[in-house]
Amino acid sequence: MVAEVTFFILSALALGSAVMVITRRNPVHSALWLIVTLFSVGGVFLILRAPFLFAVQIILYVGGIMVLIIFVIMLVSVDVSGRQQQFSRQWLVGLTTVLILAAELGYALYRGSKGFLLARSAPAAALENNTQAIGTALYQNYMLPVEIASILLLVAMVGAVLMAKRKME
Amino acid sequence: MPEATYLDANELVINMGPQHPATHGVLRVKLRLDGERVLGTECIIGYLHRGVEKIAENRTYVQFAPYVDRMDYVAAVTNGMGYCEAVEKLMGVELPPRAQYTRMILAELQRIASHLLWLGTHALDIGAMTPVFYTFREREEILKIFENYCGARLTTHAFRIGGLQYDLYDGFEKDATKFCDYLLPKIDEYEELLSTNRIWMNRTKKVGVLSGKDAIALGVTGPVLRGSGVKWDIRKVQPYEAYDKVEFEIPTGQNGDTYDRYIVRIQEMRQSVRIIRQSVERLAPGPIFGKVGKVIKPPAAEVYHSIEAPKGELGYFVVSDGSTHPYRVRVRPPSFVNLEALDIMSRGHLVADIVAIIGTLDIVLGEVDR
Amino acid sequence: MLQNVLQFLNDHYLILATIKILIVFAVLLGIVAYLVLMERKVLAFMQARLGPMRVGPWGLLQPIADGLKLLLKEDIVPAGADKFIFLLAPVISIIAAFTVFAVIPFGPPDKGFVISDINIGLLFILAVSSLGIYGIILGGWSSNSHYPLLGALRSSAQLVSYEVAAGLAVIGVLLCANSLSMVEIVKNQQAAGIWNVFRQPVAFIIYLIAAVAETNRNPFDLPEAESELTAGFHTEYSGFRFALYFMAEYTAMVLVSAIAVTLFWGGWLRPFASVHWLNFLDYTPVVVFLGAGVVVILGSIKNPVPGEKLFLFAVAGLCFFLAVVVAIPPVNAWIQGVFWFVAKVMVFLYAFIWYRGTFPRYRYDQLMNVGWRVMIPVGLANIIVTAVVIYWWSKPHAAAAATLLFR
Amino acid sequence: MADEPKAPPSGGPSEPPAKSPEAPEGAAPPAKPAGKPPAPAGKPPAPAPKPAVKPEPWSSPLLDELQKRFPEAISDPLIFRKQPSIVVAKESLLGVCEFLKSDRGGSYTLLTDETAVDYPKREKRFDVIYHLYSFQRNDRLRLKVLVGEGEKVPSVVGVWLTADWLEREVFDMFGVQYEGHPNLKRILLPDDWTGHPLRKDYDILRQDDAWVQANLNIKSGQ
Amino acid sequence: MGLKELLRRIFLLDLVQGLRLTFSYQRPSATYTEQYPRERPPVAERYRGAPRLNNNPETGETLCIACNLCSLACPENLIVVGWERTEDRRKKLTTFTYDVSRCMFCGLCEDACPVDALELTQDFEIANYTREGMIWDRDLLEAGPQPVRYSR
Amino acid sequence: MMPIPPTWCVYLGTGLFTIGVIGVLTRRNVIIILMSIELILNAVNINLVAFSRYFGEVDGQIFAIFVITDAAAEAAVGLGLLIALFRNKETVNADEIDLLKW
Repeated sequence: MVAEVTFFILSALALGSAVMVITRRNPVHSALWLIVTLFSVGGVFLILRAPFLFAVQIILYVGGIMVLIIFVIMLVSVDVSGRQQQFSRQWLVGLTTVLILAAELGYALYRGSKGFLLARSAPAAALENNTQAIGTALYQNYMLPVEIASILLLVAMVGAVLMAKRKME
Repeated sequence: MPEATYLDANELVINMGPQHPATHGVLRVKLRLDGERVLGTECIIGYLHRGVEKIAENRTYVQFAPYVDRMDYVAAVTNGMGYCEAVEKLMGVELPPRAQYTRMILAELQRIASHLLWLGTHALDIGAMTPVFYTFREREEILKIFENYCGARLTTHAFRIGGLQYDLYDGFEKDATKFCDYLLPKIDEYEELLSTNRIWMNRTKKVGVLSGKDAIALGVTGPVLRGSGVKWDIRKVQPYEAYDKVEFEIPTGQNGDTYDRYIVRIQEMRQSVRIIRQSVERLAPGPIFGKVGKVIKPPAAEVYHSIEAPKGELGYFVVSDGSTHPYRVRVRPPSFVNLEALDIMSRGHLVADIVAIIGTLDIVLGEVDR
Repeated sequence: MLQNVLQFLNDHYLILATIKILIVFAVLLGIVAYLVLMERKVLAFMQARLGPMRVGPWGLLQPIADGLKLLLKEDIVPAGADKFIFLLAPVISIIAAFTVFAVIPFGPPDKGFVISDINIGLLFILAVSSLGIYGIILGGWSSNSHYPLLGALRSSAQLVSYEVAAGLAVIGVLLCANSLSMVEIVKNQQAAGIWNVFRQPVAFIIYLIAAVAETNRNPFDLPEAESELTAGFHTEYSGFRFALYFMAEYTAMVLVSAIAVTLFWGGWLRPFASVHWLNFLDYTPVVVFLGAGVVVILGSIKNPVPGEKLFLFAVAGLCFFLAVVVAIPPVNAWIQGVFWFVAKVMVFLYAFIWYRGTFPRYRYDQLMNVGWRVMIPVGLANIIVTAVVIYWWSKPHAAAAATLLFR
Repeated sequence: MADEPKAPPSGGPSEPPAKSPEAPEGAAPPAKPAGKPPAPAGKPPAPAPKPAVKPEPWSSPLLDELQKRFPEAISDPLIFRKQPSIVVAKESLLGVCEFLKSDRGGSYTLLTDETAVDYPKREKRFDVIYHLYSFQRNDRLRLKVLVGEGEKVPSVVGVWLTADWLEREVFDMFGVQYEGHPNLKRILLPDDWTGHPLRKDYDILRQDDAWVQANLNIKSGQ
Repeated sequence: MGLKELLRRIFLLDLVQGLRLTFSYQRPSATYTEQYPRERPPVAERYRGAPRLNNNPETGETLCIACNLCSLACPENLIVVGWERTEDRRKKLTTFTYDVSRCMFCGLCEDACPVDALELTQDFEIANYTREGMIWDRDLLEAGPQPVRYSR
Repeated sequence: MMPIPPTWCVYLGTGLFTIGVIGVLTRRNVIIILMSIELILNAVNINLVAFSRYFGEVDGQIFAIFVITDAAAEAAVGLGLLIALFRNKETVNADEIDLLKW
């Protein structure tokens, strides 16, 4: 019962702050609301027995990526864009597309929700204390993807440094 | 500056001072920044302007003497000495040796005091907060000697035109020697704390580099010039008082960076100790006044006299019309000219280096603004 | 009666946790307040000064006076500031600093000296302490002023880089302890009979440096470098909110010290815990309190002001009383863990102050160089070496590797 | 402000300077005003009351070289207390400076000081004074340029970088205009200051009174 | 960089020697502070502090002969001497004001005084709550500085 | 304790996803577009974790970790692009990034 109520609260928080993210004028406020969303999603992870992922969510997303984003927001001037028009020229087209998409998704979910009632639902304790399991899986079964991901990160890092670098004098 | 950004699309203009912990007074520096890199600086000075040169025209020669103490208020003795000597030169007065050596001892003590104060505040600017207390402690001993000698600690008004106001107090020689013995190990301590410290070296080496040629072109004098490798000290090249009778060396640097200027000043303190020791030995009883009348009334002429103040060449250009009031007294302040080099020295450095460079120039705003 | 209470608390762990939280919070507040006094005093002695002497004997009441002053000062919000964020930022800072204490074991957990022993304790610490940066960056940004903004930018870059270094250092410990739980890490050191600082000296030094950097302390106090940025990110703050930042900084100091003690210095373990002929060390608390009492008595005799004399007598009496209490064997056994933990933390805190009294400040780019070019590579190398050593020491793996290599 | 002595006190016996070190009270010459009011400002070198060393004509190889190169431009070579000084015509100032800075001219590479003196009664009221120093010769040289009100002096910033601020200061204090100075504006005083304080005819009280009248609505603050 | 220097850097010895120095300064004997109101600093004999107008200790009459030399010597013009002629044409001091707020304690007035009447004493506590309070008249000057002794 | 039905998580994921897509398609500010992409990735993560929970396997969480890794890389590159863009065009508006339009 507690889990359900918490889940509802966290979901509402996540959705509400997500709406705030895309409607705020000031990107810093957007970023702050996004942090709220990320926290709520992290809470959902906890309810879903994924404490390691919760920690990763906080450390990487909140402590890393969002700091980076806020850093960049402060680096580039926000005053100018804050005064300008907020929505792009094709916002109407975009919105329509998304609404159609949302309707499709909703319909599909509505029709297919029965299919989600899975035959074999895992016991509640199956994923308890899964940090070690994740580690084992990551470094044994998923060795190659981990390496690929690390190369991706390396490339991204080098690329970011190169792009943000000043022109050579 | 609403459109200010931190990228080179636009420059950020930051105002450092006039109330800023690291500008050593009421110096205002406008920094043009690209990120933290300095594109240019503009010094705005004059917040402490008191019109000293105008005051001089409305005072007698004697009355003006206390005012010069208030220009470089951390080196009042040398200020007063320069002024007195300029007027004495104008009048053609020769001082008796006792007065000369007394002046030299006090001036060298003052040089040590000024360098100590500089070292403390410079270290504080760079983030080491402890040396300032040590150096002030040592400086306090010097100020005690001053207080015993002339009754004032900071703005001493120690000398009079033609000689000394006071003869040395009993035990002065002992105090001075004792101080020298006390100071040398302390200087070693500062070096222990800073000279080889990697952070200190990182912060000062290759910062604010000034080649010897640039230094001369910019007109900087004193330790700043010597840090750039120019072996030039007025005490040696154009000796005044009895500096030609004592032995000492002129420490110089090689790279002309902040670290070299630091080393030069540290070494200068050691040399000053040498001068003090020799001068104390040569103190002999005798008169303390040259042949001056009760009324100071120099001939109508003009004279330029400069001495090696702790901060550089301190010059006095005195124009007399033959009356008791100077017609014009021009002060050539070392800090003013040295500060001019800030812009060129700081280009391309970071904000933190600006602080180090202002510190290493060793300016006193009372002297810059007069 | 006592049994009932304990039983009740055991059943309702939330209530127990709340009580523990309150106790830890109150004690931390006191420690932080007196840490400020300690810093001022220690710095003063290092600098041939006396430090605060006017409020109470030896300035013992100074923290209270400071706190009152800060509380009563006007709370200024600068014009053009983003008001909500401006008000929020210090709160984030202090919450992040205090929350982490939830997983720190102050003493043996079977005596209840840990609020919550969660199995991802270390990750939790990294996660929450990475939030503290928001307090600084948002505070600097929302002030709408140049110096705080520069301070905020500096600090965000600095904290992000040094968090990586700290994380790498911690991984070495993880490899040794095989667990993310703080309690397990200490127990591992107990079992091994050696503190991690001796097993992982490089990791310890990296962590120490990173900790100093993460708490914005000298020589890495760039975000608030007073000679460059006046006061850095909190230039525009005043009164209570400034006090929050101040407390957050000192709490963070206590925090990183506590983490360092837990990870590297054996947490609540007594030095040489396994050497039994050194068991008389268990009575060190008694000696410490007695010594403090004697010092205070001597001070009170010298003190000329009657009121202060009385106050000092009272303090000395308290010290003697505590010494007697601590000498009682059950209490002594109960207090052991906490005493050693606090003592070790104090050593760290002293070291923090000591650095501040000695070193100049790094420049921004040099700081980044130290972080990225020295600490992170060394940290990585440390991990690799540790992993290899552990791999070789665990026999089956060694055999497997040997067959892999020499078949 | 101006402390003109009101009345001449009875002249004390002029005795030789006391030499007793034990009596500091009597050791210094008391600051007595002169027997007559000071010479009116602006009257250049008044006749000295007592015989003293006077500036004497100066001659040296350098001067000859200068006079050869810049006939007309150099005048009044004087030496006093071993300090030579020459007056340079404004028009050839830059040439003279360039020459003096060069190796042939003695390499006066250091501009120690630049200042001015105001003689309001004179036809050309300002002396702009340059103090040069040569590291090679270990020698100082004083240049003077006579400038009238409203005339422009060529700026020597191109020769010695130091002159930048010094010329700004002279401009600030005397109102001497420089030609070719990169950034000629006030340096010590605020930009909206009126007048140039070191001129002899500058009323010291003016600024004060103006402020008082504008802000306090009274005539004078003194 | 030699090997010695390299080892110094790796083992952080340059930092350690600084730490050693600051640590050693913690001994109580190294403390330099004076606790000012509680401990009074020794003041030099020649100290130039608050002015005093001396009286003849035997007769109690002022030593000042109203010669006005101090007033003329003062660079700041802050001394005003008032006198009147007695019957025998001698000057007699009536008023004497001394504006301490403008004084820079250069000691020129003291030097100028021919009879040791005006003296700068060793007292340095001359703060006052008002500007007017800093202008000392003859009574105050003759009484000499009466500093407040702070105590608890 | 009954696990939360997977449908709920899927609904939550859908909602977040839709909001994220709206943000991407309608906002002008590149930074906010980047943040909306983070929203979308989070929606995906919720689904992955939810199904991981219901199958009792960790593979879903592993995938979520990869997604977060990806997000980090994307943020780094995206922000790098943004800085380069801002330096050249002094704007963070998506509409004005039209050099390749014809």
